[in-house]
Amino acid sequence: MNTMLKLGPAGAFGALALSGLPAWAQEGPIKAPTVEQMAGMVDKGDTTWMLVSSVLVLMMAIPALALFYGGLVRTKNMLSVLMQVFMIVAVVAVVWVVYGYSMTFTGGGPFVGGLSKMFLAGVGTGTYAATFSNNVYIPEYAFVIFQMTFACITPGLIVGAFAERIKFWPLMLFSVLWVTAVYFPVAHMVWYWSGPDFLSDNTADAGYLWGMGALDFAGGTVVHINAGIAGLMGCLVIGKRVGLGKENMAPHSLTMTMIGASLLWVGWFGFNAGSNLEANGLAALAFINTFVATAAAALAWVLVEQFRHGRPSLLGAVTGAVAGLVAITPASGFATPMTSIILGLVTAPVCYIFVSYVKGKLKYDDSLDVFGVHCIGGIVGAIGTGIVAAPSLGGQGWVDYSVFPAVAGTFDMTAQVITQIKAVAVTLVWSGGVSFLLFKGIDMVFGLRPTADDERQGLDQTSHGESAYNL
Amino acid sequence: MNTMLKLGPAGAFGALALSGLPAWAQEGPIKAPTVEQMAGMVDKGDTTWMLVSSVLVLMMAIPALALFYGGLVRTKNMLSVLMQVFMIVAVVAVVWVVYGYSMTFTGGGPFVGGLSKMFLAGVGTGTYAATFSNNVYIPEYAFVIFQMTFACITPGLIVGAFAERIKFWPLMLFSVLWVTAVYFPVAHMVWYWSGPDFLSDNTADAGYLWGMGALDFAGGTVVHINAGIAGLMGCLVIGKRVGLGKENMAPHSLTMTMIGASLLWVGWFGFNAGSNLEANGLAALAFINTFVATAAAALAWVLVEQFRHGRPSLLGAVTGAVAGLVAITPASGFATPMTSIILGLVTAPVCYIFVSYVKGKLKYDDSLDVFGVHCIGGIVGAIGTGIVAAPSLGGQGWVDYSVFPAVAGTFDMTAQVITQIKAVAVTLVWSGGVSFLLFKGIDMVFGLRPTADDERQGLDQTSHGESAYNL
Amino acid sequence: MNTMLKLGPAGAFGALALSGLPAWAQEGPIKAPTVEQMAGMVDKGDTTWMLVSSVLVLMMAIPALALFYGGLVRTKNMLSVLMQVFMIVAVVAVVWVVYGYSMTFTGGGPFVGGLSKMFLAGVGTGTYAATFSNNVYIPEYAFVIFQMTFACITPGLIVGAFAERIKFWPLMLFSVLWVTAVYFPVAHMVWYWSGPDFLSDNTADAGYLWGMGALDFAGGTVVHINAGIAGLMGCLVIGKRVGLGKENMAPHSLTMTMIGASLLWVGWFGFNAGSNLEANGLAALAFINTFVATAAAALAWVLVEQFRHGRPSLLGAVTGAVAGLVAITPASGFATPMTSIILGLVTAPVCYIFVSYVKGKLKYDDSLDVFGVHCIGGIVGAIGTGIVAAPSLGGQGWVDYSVFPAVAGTFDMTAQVITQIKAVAVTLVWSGGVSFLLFKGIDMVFGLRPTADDERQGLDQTSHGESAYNL
Amino acid sequence: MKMIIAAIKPYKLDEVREALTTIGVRGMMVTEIKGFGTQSGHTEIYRGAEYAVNFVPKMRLEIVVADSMTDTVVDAITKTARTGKIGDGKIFVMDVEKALRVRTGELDDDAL
Amino acid sequence: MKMIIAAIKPYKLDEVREALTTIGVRGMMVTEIKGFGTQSGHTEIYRGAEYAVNFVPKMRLEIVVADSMTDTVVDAITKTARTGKIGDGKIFVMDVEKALRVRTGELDDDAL
Amino acid sequence: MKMIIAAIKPYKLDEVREALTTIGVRGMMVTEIKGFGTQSGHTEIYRGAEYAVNFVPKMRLEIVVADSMTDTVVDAITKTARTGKIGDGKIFVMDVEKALRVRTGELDDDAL
Ligand SMILES: Nc1ncnc2c1ncn2[C@@H]1O[C@H](COP(=O)(O)OP(=O)(O)O)[C@@H](O)[C@H]1O
Ligand SMILES: Nc1ncnc2c1ncn2[C@@H]1O[C@H](COP(=O)(O)OP(=O)(O)O)[C@@H](O)[C@H]1O
Ligand SMILES: Nc1ncnc2c1ncn2[C@@H]1O[C@H](COP(=O)(O)OP(=O)(O)O)[C@@H](O)[C@H]1O
Repeated sequence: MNTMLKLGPAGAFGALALSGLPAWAQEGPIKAPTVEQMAGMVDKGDTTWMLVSSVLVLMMAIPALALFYGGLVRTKNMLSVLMQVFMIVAVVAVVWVVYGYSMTFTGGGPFVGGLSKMFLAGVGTGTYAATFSNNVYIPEYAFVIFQMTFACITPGLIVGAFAERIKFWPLMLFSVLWVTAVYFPVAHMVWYWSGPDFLSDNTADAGYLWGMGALDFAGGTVVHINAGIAGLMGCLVIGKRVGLGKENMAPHSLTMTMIGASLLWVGWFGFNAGSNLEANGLAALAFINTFVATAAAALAWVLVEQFRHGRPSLLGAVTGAVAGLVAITPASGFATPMTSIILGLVTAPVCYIFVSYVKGKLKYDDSLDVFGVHCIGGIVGAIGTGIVAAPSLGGQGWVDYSVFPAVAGTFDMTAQVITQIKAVAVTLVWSGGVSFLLFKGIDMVFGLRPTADDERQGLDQTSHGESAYNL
Repeated sequence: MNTMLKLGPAGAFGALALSGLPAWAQEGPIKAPTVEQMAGMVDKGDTTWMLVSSVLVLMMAIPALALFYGGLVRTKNMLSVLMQVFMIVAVVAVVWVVYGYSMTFTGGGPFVGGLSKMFLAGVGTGTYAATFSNNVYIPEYAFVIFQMTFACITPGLIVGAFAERIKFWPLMLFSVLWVTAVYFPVAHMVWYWSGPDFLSDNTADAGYLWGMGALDFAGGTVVHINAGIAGLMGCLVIGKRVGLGKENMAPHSLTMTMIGASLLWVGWFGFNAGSNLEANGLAALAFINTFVATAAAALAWVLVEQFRHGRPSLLGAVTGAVAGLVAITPASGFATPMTSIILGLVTAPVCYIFVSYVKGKLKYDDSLDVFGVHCIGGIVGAIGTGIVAAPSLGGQGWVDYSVFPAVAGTFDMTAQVITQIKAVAVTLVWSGGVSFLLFKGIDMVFGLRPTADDERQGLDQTSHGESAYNL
Repeated sequence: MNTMLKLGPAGAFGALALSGLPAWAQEGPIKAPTVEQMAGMVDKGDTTWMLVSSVLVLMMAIPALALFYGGLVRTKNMLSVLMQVFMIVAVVAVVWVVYGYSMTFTGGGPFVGGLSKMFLAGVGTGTYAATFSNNVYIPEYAFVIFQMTFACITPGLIVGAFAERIKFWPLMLFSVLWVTAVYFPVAHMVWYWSGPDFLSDNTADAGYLWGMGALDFAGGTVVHINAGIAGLMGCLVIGKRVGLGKENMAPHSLTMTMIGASLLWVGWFGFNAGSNLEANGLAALAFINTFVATAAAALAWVLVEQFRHGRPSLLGAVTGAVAGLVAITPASGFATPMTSIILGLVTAPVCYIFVSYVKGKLKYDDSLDVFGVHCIGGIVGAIGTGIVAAPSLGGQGWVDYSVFPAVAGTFDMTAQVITQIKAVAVTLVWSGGVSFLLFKGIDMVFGLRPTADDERQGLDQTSHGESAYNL
Repeated sequence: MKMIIAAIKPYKLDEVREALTTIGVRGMMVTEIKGFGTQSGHTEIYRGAEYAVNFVPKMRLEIVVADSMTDTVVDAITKTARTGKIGDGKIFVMDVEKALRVRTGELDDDAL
Repeated sequence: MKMIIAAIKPYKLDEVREALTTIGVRGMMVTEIKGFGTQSGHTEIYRGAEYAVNFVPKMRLEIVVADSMTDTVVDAITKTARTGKIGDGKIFVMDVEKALRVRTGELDDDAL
Repeated sequence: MKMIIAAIKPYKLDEVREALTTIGVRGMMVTEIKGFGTQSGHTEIYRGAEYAVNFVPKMRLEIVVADSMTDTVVDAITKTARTGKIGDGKIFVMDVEKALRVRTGELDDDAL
């Protein structure tokens, strides 16, 4: 299995080794360095990049995601959506430092980490986290923060599936249980490993899917498929909105939705390029791939609309952009700008079909298309990653960290695609199953849905006692 | 007294010295380096971090603060608030480069600096500013910019206290006089010192409160208490809004308030973590503390509302978040994530009481709760800093720069808390007193308040000849 | 001619050489380094700075510019403006990686580059782009991205001139043709050169205007004059809005305009300071100049309004700010903070006159004042750059890269101003002429303008089948 | 002719409109109003400041019809708008002396 | 029954509503309108483009009451809405032939 | 006195207002309404969900004038508001029994 050990692109590899330039570059890299040695392997440029990336990802959640969603609901529910996304960030941030980081990023098993770092025990200004290059480290707090922003935004994505008809506190409870039972384990499976300077000593010290060789540069499975399938379960358990199909449920402010989508695009560079953990040419590759895949997807969606309805819509443009961002997420560090464009062009129509037809046919009320965009787009991207990563297509391939120093691994596209599909399946089953049980359970115990009258009057007034606008 | 000399956390210290890695790390640090030597002590990672942090702090003022405040006023006064915050930034920026920087960051005396750097005389692309680490420098312009953003936002905070009933130009005049007579001196007292490579030669070359050993990592006293008490004076001098208690003064757009609050949270990392002046583990610590204290405060406020009114509100969530941001500001570089959470949990209820009860009881019309959130939250944070900084609680303690190279100082919690209280008192008295006189004086000479009819019609039309919305 | 070869400020020069600190600083810089050597000449602090700057410039386009413009149109056309700016970014991003980068940044001729880098052929994670310092490089992808954001925002600026009355697809076609025939060539003329380590071998290997010695730090000619004159041509070809002068065309949401303007200011630091390509004292200088010139221009505009109408307006404040940002763009790396303030104070009134009087007199319907603010402000700035760059005024002068290592050149203000005027003229003629032909051609073939009824009903419903608000 | 003014619950608007078209009503004017009546409003609390919102959003319909149609229309509205809950609304009938279609100048019943 | 239509200054709305409830009015319809009259509007200037806003925001009240109450209601409105400044507004009284409560079908005076 | 109620195309508002002032109308109430009539609305599609918007934005004018002026006013509105296209709108005339100016208490014709 260790021959399959991989993560992180290899193409940039030679360059990296060179540009890393640790003081002792001369003597070659140090295996399993001590913390004192790590202190000398930190580049402030990387630290700055990780802190900035964290800022960008937080901005993706608040205000970006909140506005993207909020603009799509009716005025009477605007605040409920803003509130849900905002408080999920707050609650999960606390959970993350209490036990989330430990469950996700300590060893312990292939499926979930341990509790040794509960309350961030042992983490300090003088401890460091590994990157994907030998002998390159970042302050551990910076890593904790960056990963925290991912945990904070993911459950926020789910709320779009049952927007306009959910009770606040039961949703908060769900979010805590969901990150605990779904997000932390899945993130551990995909992203946990002991690092390039340590893995070769114990190649088993890694998460299940990581060890399996699944490639997910920035969280296509962990974030999007994970949240997307959970959303579907949610809207199935909760049921349709009162008046669906009868009343006009047009977005109350596409202006807000456009602001949200734009800031999502802007912030996503922290999400994808930040996931490289280093500010180098590979981060720049992830950045440009994210940029053009999104552009291509927005364009594709608008063209589909032009052909289907004779008119391109702003909502179509921004929805396409988000679909592109979702799809490129796992591939961003592996593809080339050109293959990224193709990935974007392919993803948009697929999501369009789910959003505009499948949903209507299957009659589930995924209010803001969390499943159609995030889960479907995530799946296309996750599987596509297995293709665009191929060195034969200019892709970055994978790095074999089972040897020290790490070397480029040999790429087998078929095998890789199969591995990707396995990873997708595991995520769908785990997240779909557990999410369904959580929704059902909470619904039975506390009830997830407000009364029809409250839903009619709107959640802003009935759940929060406020109005979004008093113009 | 020099045994009390301190500033900047010590915990991270060992690590810092190591990770700094100046070319001559071998020969040990250079005392009082020449500007040529300083040129070699600059890390571009730090420079980038300071420029980015400055961008973030400016964003906190425009649009974040402007929107946070603007959303809370009635439609007819929206533009007046946006205009006030925007133009205060513009006016103070000019004042800052003309004489503000010089008054604040040159020696001269314990209470205020000199005029030797008026018009930024002597500042160039080849001059450098000290950080909190020996032999680590940043371009002086970067320091001038970072501090400029602080000066630009602080008077903007004040306007919330008398929003909807102030004349534009008298407010501009007040802002200029206030930064000159209050902000620059207080900032000099708290933040001016000759730097780690020079202080040991003349331990007296520092601001009054800095020398006294007051800990204020990012501006709890200088920014929040300072502005908060000034706001209270302002609303007392100006009086209540016409129709207060009779007419419905509900926020015209909580959507805008939520955008503002979210961007404040996002930008605040530049404010707090940027105040470390270096991109290292300590900056990351300040970052994560800012993150979780805010999250905890938002949660606490919402829980209080749930118990008091049976419903959590979005306005409560974002108000709590801002209270948390205010409270953690002075402590961000000293606390641990866990003590930060506690600080957040404590601050929210205290501010809640002032905002929801004290204000009503004492019948002052602090329109947007500048006093209740910024001054009170600032005081809780400033005093709390004396506790959470304690190494016994995992805090960072303080660094003794009176020796070269600097060493960790011995921490005495009681003494520290007393020092913190002294610093708070000095700020309250100085800012409160001078602000009151300035408001009174301007009111007598030019008049601060528009006519009742103009106030009724709204300041947008009467002061600016515009309407915020033409939907 | 090579004696005139220049670009990039010289003042900071000594300092730079020192602070660069490549590993072999001892042996002095290497001429025409190999790519392997370049790999060691990259500083992660610079890479981070370029990636962050790119994020900021993208944010300037979406959402900033879209909101700044969108807020100024009537509700019924809000989405059309948001859509145009958003999709221009998407389309141009794809064009850029396909052939734009190659046309702009490869040699080939003084007026336009070649096609050797079509589809980014030859660009990889291990290739590097030159900065303005000898032996300082950044990952080429980072340079491609940064320049891409400039190409994406520039055509977006144009749409303001004929907002509320243009068909979507013809505009997209225009944008593609315009960047191809105008933007790429002009950018090549102004910004292409072979870099400080290579130029001395072939001083002819540079764009026409660059070789002529025109100074344009961040794109005054390439971006603002270029777009501004194109906009004028557009509104002349398309004609006035239906109902102009008769109906009330007041901005539908100055709140959105203020958000947009604030984010433009915030993002512009990436635009101007990012154009330095390195995170050093010179970037900080460009940053502070951008800050204070903008502040001064906002103040100046508001004062003019106070004298002319007796009231300062928010729209005036933000328009002044944008005018200041435009004017300082070419000068940002050359001026001092004080001369920047003067440039801002001068620019605002000039633009005010064009916006408030000239436009009315000449009766062209430049809806959102693209010509009055961007073209006029750009001209004032471009010519002013020739003055403020003078070392005699504390300016940075110019660097002579025709020798290796580069040295400061001798500055002749009159000659420089003449060169600047030449550059402005070339841009006006090229962009004005080609743009006019493009508009005319597209109008004849496809028609640029919707029917009067559609224009009445609004483009949101008629072109996009949506409504911006359903409150 | 008569003008029939009705205040109904907002979400009933489309249903009522359809009901009216089926019985041959060719036009109406609809206004979003704040209704005040037995149906109580709600309270909002902003940072402890409590505001009683006494008004309830309603839709106000104005339909001008020939005298003969009046009752049919009133019945149609009553049927479709009724939910049985407080706040269903009111219908008022007033006399209209003259009607004119701007486009054609047609008068009275022909104008409707 | 009579319909009393009044245009008043917006900030007077709550006062008037209270005054009317105290004299036993049980409902009304309120509309935000643009008023045009002797009270002059204001001008707005956007980048030198001047717009005269001739309309003044007003609140329009419609109250249907039994004939007997008409004068009391008119007086109550007049008293509370009056400030003595131009723009206080107008009150119009019109006849209502029929009233109906949708919820119950009650007619005329019982419907109010 | 008569109340003249007119539904017109929004962009015609200013023209009509001017026309009316020139013939001596001193005031009116203007409401933004959703009009329903022969003029058809439009459809909007959001991510494949299609909504038929059956209402067209219109401006509703209410003008109370002395009986004598009624026809002049109706003519003035008809002339200025007419474009000949479907949706020009309607004019209705109703009787007003009483008018009062809140500020002065002046009655009927003096109140206008
Ligand atoms: N006297 C009245 N005059 C005008 N409109 C009225 C009157 N009474 C009620 N309305 C309108 O009818 C709506 C419903 O009336 P309400 O008393 O709340 O419920 P219900 O009609 O079921 O008794 C009110 O919101 C108001 O718009
Ligand atoms: N002839 C009229 N018909 C209908 N409404 C009117 C008429 N005249 C005035 N109004 C309404 O009354 C309001 C106040 O009238 P105005 O002449 O401005 O002040 P005042 O009533 O004090 O003379 C106007 O804004 C308008 O809404
Ligand atoms: N029966 C009616 N009662 C009240 N208002 C009506 C009626 N019919 C039409 N209207 C109003 O007149 C407007 C224009 O009418 P419409 O039939 O669309 O065009 P036209 O008047 O040219 O035939 C409608 O939008 C509506 O506001």
